[in-house]
Amino acid sequence: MADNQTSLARTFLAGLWQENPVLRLILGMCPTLAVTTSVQAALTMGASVIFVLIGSNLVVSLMRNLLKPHLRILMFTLTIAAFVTVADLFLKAYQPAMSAKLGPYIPLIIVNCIIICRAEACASKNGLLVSLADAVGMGLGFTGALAVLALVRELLATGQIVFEFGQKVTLVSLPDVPLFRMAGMAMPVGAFLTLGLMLGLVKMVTGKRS
Amino acid sequence: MIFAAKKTFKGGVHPLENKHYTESCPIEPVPTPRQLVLPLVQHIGAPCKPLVQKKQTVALGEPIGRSDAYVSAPIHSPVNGVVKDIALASHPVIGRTTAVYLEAVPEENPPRIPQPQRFDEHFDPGTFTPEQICTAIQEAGLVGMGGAGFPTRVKIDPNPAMPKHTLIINGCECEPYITCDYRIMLEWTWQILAGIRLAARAAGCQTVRIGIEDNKPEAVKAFEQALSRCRCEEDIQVVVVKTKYPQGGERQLIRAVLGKQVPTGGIPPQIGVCVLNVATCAAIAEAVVFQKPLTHRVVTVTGRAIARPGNYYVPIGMSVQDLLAHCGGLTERAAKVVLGGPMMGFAIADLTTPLTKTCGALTVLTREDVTEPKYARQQTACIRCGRCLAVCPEGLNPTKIAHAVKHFRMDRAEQYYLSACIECGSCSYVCPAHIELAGYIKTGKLLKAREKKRLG
Amino acid sequence: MDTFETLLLGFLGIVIVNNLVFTKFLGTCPYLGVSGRIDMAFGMGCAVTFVLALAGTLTWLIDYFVLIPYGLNVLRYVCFILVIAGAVQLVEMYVRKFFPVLYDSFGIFLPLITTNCAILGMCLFINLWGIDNLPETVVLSVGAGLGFTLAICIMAGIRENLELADVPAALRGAPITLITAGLLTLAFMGFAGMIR
Amino acid sequence: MSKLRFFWEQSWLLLVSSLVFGVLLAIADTAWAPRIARNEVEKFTRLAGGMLPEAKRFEPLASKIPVDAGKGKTVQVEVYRAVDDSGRRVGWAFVCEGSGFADKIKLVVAADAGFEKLAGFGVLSSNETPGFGDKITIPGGFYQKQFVGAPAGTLTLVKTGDAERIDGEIVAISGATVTSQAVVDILNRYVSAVRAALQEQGLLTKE
Amino acid sequence: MGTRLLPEETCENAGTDMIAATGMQVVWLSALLLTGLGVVFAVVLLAASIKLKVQEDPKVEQIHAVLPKVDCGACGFAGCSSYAKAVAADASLIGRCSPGGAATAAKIAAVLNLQISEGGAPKRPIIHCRACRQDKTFYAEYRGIEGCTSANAQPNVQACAFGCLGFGGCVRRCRFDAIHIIDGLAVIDYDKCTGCGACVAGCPRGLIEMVPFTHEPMLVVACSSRENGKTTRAMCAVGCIGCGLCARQSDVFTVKDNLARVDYARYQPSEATETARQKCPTKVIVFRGKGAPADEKVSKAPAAAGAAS
Amino acid sequence: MFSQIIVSPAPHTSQNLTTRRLMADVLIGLVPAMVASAVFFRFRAVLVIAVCVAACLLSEWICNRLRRKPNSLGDLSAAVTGVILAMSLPPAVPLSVAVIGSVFAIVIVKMLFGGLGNNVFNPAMAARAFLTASFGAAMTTWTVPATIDSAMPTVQASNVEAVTQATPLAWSKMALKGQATPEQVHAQLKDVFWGQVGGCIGETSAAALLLGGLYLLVRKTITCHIPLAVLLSAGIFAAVGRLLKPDVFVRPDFHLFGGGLMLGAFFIATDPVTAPLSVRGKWLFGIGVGLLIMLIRVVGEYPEGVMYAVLIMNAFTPLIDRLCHTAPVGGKPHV
Ligand SMILES: Cc1cc2nc3c(=O)[nH]c(=O)nc-3n(C[C@H](O)[C@H](O)[C@H](O)COP(=O)(O)O)c2cc1C
Ligand SMILES: Cc1cc2nc3c(=O)[nH]c(=O)nc-3n(C[C@H](O)[C@H](O)[C@H](O)COP(=O)(O)O)c2cc1C
Ligand SMILES: Cc1cc2nc3c(=O)[nH]c(=O)nc-3n(C[C@H](O)[C@H](O)[C@H](O)COP(=O)(O)O)c2cc1C
Ligand SMILES: Cc1cc2nc3c(=O)[nH]c(=O)nc-3n(C[C@H](O)[C@H](O)[C@H](O)CO)c2cc1C
Ligand code: SF4
Ligand code: SF4
Ligand code: SF4
Ligand code: SF4
Ligand code: FES
Repeated sequence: MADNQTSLARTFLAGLWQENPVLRLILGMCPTLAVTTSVQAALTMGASVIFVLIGSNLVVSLMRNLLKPHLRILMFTLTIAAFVTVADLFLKAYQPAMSAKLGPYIPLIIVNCIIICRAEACASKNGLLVSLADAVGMGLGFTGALAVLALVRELLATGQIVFEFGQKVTLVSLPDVPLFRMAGMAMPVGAFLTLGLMLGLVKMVTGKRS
Repeated sequence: MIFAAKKTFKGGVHPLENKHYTESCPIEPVPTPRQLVLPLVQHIGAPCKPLVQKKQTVALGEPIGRSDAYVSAPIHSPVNGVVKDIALASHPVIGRTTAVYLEAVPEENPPRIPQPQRFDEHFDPGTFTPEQICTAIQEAGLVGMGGAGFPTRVKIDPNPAMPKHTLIINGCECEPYITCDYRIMLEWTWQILAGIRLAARAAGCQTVRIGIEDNKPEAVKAFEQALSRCRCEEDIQVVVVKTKYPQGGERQLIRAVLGKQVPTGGIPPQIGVCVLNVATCAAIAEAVVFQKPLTHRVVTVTGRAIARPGNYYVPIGMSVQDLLAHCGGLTERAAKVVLGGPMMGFAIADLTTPLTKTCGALTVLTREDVTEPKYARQQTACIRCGRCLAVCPEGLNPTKIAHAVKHFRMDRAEQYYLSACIECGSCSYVCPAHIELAGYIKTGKLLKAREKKRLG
Repeated sequence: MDTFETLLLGFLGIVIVNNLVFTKFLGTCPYLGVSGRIDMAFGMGCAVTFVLALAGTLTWLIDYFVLIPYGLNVLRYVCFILVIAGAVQLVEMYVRKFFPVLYDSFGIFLPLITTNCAILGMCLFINLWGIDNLPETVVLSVGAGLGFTLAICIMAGIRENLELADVPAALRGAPITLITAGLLTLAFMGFAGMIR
Repeated sequence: MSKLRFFWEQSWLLLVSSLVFGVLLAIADTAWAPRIARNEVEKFTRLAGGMLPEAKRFEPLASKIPVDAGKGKTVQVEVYRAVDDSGRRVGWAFVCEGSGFADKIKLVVAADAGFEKLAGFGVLSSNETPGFGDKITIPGGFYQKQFVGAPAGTLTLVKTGDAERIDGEIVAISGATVTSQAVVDILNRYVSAVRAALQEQGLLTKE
Repeated sequence: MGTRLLPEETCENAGTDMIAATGMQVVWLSALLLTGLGVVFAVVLLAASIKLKVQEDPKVEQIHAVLPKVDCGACGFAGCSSYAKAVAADASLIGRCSPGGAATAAKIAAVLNLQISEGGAPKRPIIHCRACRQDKTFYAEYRGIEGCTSANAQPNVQACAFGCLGFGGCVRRCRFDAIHIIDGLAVIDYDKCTGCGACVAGCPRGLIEMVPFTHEPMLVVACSSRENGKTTRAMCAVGCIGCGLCARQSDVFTVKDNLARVDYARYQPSEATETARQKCPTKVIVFRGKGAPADEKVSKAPAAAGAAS
Repeated sequence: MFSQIIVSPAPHTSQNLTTRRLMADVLIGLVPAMVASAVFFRFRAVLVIAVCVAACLLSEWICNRLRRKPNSLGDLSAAVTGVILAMSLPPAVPLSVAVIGSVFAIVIVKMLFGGLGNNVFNPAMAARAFLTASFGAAMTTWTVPATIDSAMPTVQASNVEAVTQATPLAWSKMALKGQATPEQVHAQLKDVFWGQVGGCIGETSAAALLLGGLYLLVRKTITCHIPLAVLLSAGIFAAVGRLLKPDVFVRPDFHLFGGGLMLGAFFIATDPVTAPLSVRGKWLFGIGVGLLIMLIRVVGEYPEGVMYAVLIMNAFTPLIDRLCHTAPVGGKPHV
């Protein structure tokens, strides 16, 4: 039992750091780059991914013994797409501003490698609990990485962290000096550069792998 | 003349010529040293096996090493003396190799004096059959004296698969400092001409071109006069080529003289050409007419750090140390001792290294000659200026090859035609970052050869 | 003539000005992963172009003739991805069986493409931009694929050079590729607004 | 027969899941569709209402107005009449769009009851560069303010000028001339067409 | 804001002229469409999977089976099956799969049945030289390209043409940080060495030999010089002079070309070998391998330069 | 006795040219333009140049320290980057923005890629592009020559009107849009040549740049291929445009002397690190730069295209190198 618990915990923690999908596995780059202009968008994206991950991991885990090889990919994508559609509808209904901002990147969760990867590597081989732990761990790891990235970018680009729920709430506000008003950080350049430097930093901290 | 002066190839460099140290020094014989060391590898091809034993006495001109292989040349004793040992000795190119150590009594071996006056305009090559010429050349142990040391007989032997029609005589001497070929062209004109006519006859070449750089008008004049006196201007002509390094490289010379290109990775006979150095021709004449083996050659000893620079007629096997001592020894300023010229020569570390058949010069460079960045090895990053591409006479991309070699990416190096490099060093010479491009390329060739040996 | 001009401008626009990779962050994974060598990158680019043309057309047909008329917008994502995944799998098997040479040079990239957001993303953008005719759809899809090919080939060229560069150890691989990608987007901003 | 059976054995999971997911998605959609629709309407009314504070309701006109949207395309514009509690007409509002610097810009434009002066514009969606073109989206920003009370005729964009003065001259956002010009162009195209159509239909008479 | 809602009827202005569906209709239309797609793909793919099957190399298939099959391209290959093919052909590509991580790498290794050593005794490298910088004679200073192959192309910088150059050609080949240059001599750290043999190709002088370690540690002759004894002595303080003392103690040692060698296959530690080790005048017979005693260096001043001749 | 002897691979001598000398020559070549900038923009120009150079040198020093690499300030390449970046900034640029640009140029664009010789993009131009993306207003505020001094370090939006002026290229763009006639624009040609116009610090005086460019050519610091290709292709493009539409296109000489084209052709496109290696490649690169400059000037969003043209062609450099990778003299070896 205790053994079971540690393995669950390990599965969970792996997603946070050792196998962090963004920082270590370098998967799912497109949303990572596209939605990290604001922390709020990043968090919304993260939440959606967690939801989809949990859903797809659970369903795949349930039907893991019933899969036929030639239809496997099709089953996965079908499941994932269904959950993504639900997430998308939900955001459209309850978070219209965010939904508009994230645009097509929410449906693109369908093809985010992380999700298929987890379905294939974990859920199709493990029971419900492990799959769940994996989904939550991976999802949080993804969200965390996105949030940090967005934090850096939003601060350097606008000098502020702004959340919008009906009205704007400014959480942080830095002085109006050029260093904190580099609009370029909100553009694609900023996304690529920040992520590149962050990956470099992580690699430096963890020591290079082969 | 004016048109001819333009003849050249694309690329190349023009280092300071510095021929003034020795160009007016007549060839001078040196006294026989007490010890001579004759490496059994002095040519491209199969190494010789010793024919003598320890303590055996040998006579001047007696063969002491030979191999049965076709691509090979025997080695002869330059002195009357005793075999002291057969052991490893330093070799300027391949490191330690088996050599015959000879001991000679200088009194019994007076300096050998060259005798070019024995040839004149009345020489008739028709008295020798091509077979006779070839055999004489082989027996005399002749190898290319222009630097590569390829057995001359192999080059000259008619080959039905690749018939030769043109003989090009390499009198360019494009390396800075060196003047040995220049001096023999002035002093041994008739002997060289005799050798040329013998070689042309043996190889079956109707056309002969003598390529001489336009910084040697005296040599051009000497040959033109000689040619008009013996009435062979029809077949043999002097071609004046532009003074530029590496004009003397055979692929470059062929391009300049004939406007033809030897295929990459191919050899001159493929396009019907044979290239011989002037010193080789002189040796051919001696070998064929007087049956004299190759035991001595002219060596230019030169450089700012040499007390008595000059052109010396030296027994093969004499050590660098002894020759330097004869020329007044090294001065304090000497920084590099180079066998050959500064562009392609080998910097040697061990001064006991003997001189071999292919060594035409001993250049001693000072720190200033080497140039400070190179001396202090201040190599910086390649700034991709493209100078190395512009000067490469073979049209290669030296920086790409060097980078690939540096990172052990032999596949990439080969993609950039690593093996087409003639190692002329023009690229290293111009590189503002002072990267040893030619050095890397050479390393790459060694790595490749090793890999090939390991795999096959 | 007018439609031709529209198509041409749309095509150039999607290849250069609104390049999927540089401006929309689509297809980043293969852009980072398969850009190590130019020949690989080119193969990948060709495969993406082919699949985009196929998927763009199929999904547009489904969208325009089924989903929109019957108000089934909710099924867009599911239908699109099913069609893409199924079609790609089918084409891959087919090419592999009958055109082994073709398969080796570009078919091997096909499985990689199902999970590549350039395909689904472009199909969704075609819907989002309200493209209402087939020719424009095809031209835009092919253009998007060629734009991807351009981007990944440029990246591959740069990476082949970087492989022999003195990049700090921690930045080798993905990090420096990302930084390069960032500077590339900066360069391609020069085309901004040329065609819209 | 066994072929069918084999097929079913291999594929039942896919078929069943398709059915189940299809139904589930449809249900989710049906449940949320009204809310999603309302969100859009809300956004419109919020923007238009902000510009026409007296308005309580927006009523669509019976027929749509055709506007030449350039490139030979004509769009049908739904124009709303803003009315206050008493049913009095207080202004007009409609949605219009055109291409900006990066992508399409979608605006809500409002005018006063007589369609003589603009009541301003609001941005429904735009994808302009942050820090540049997206300054048009700042509600109450200097750019948007210039349109409040501007004449409902042809506007012109100038690079330098007095942004405080309300007239037909709109001062561009520095460094984002293209976006500024795009907004002015969209307005010029739609406002005059809509106004002409309303006049033609006799809807602009004093109430 | 709530007060300014539109009248109900304006809510549904989207796509009104289409055959819009509502409520129950959406449900059954959706079910129909999706199931229809399902049937189509089920039929087509099933047929395809039977008709279009391609035979694969079983090893490749096995490797493919342990890969994550995400086809993400992170390995630099075109998807999992390309990577599987590549790894099967070149084992050094193991570990490129980032989603799979170390676990997958291990599984691939298992599939490829990689063996670190063959037979009983593990093969490990021995460097046949033990001369540090101060033990050797140098004629000049080498200022060329760093690296043994390049340095070796400049003959006779160091008098001994056989000994270690100390530019680390081998070090660069070792991916396990198991060789280091200490005082101008390459030294193997046998605790880190995996016996992969990559270092052998790095040495231009052929100093490194892969040898079956039948015993641990084991005696070796750490020299390669084929110069005669006198010259060797003049050049190097710790070179084998070919005196034959060791061969007289034990027949494990043989002397050929002025150089003693150990017959590793027959090597047995014994009194005789120990005597040989102690009697060696230049102390060139030393222990190598795991647990070898520290190499106490004989460090005499080398003879004067040029004394070789 | 022989310990003084060294050994290294052939050749044993070399040209005495060094990277440092090359870079020093570029700096010397830039002197006329720097003098001109000091004349037109007074002390402000000197200040911006000094700040950029100092920030570049400092960044490079710090990077080397962090990577435990030998100090490389001696090769002067960072100084060249600093000067060229400063030359490409508007005189009124806030100094902090100049510093951000310098750090970006050296750290992100140069040192992260491995330092001198390894960078893919021209550091100065990439940094300028980043600044343009980030500080659009500050990067497009042009001051009238000789109206700015160090007393006016920052030019805010409020006091812009007093001193700003349309640059020659803004004029030509207006002509393209029919807001001015080419003849009105040509009236400035003399000023454009000598430099009495608004614009970036280093681009005002075509005469000074030509002088410096000639110096580089004479010293063989650069080869003529890239400048010639840029000038020719841009000139021909402009001439064709003028021929086809004389009512909106300004004359080619105006295009050549206006804006950063001279600076770009002689000092920026010629940056060896980011240009192709071979002569053929250099021609292609130069033609690409020239055409892109004109394309951006004519149909693009920006009045000036040098920066983006150079960056775009930088991206293509590896592909050009590959394309121009020829078989050796004597043809491909048969294997
Ligand atoms: C394998 C090999 C075969 C050769 N065969 C011939 C030959 O048949 N005839 C010939 O004239 N030269 C032959 N050569 C010599 C070369 O063409 C060339 O003359 C020689 O390498 C010296 O040239 P170099 O001093 O320019 O390096 C051969 C060389 C090699 C390496
Ligand atoms: C870069 C380079 C430069 C050379 N320069 C000369 C030279 O100046 N004079 C010369 O006789 N041979 C020179 N050679 C050697 C020739 O290529 C060729 O081997 C020689 O002329 C053949 O004649 P041989 O066999 O009689 O030596 C040079 C070779 C190379 C690769
Ligand atoms: C990265 C970047 C983003 C830009 N984004 C916009 C934009 O969103 N809207 C716009 O009108 N101009 C934008 N511009 C600027 C225009 O392309 C153009 O330079 C400007 O409109 C020229 O006019 P101005 O400087 O006279 O205002 C951008 C420029 C850059 C460098
Ligand atoms: C002719 C020449 C032109 C140069 N142009 C530039 C330039 O435009 N921008 C720059 O940052 N560095 C330039 N440099 C300096 C140097 O090449 C540059 O710092 C490297 O790109 C950094 O690796 C130039 C150097 C030379 C020799
Ligand atoms: S000459 Fe030197 S610096 Fe110039 S490209 Fe060649 S290697 Fe690089
Ligand atoms: S690459 Fe070879 S042939 Fe070309 S210049 Fe360099 S050394 Fe000479
Ligand atoms: S390369 Fe391999 S065999 Fe050699 S030392 Fe390193 S681990 Fe051992
Ligand atoms: S063992 Fe060989 S490769 Fe290693 S340092 Fe010594 S000489 Fe170089
Ligand atoms: S997330 Fe876009 S391709 Fe992987």
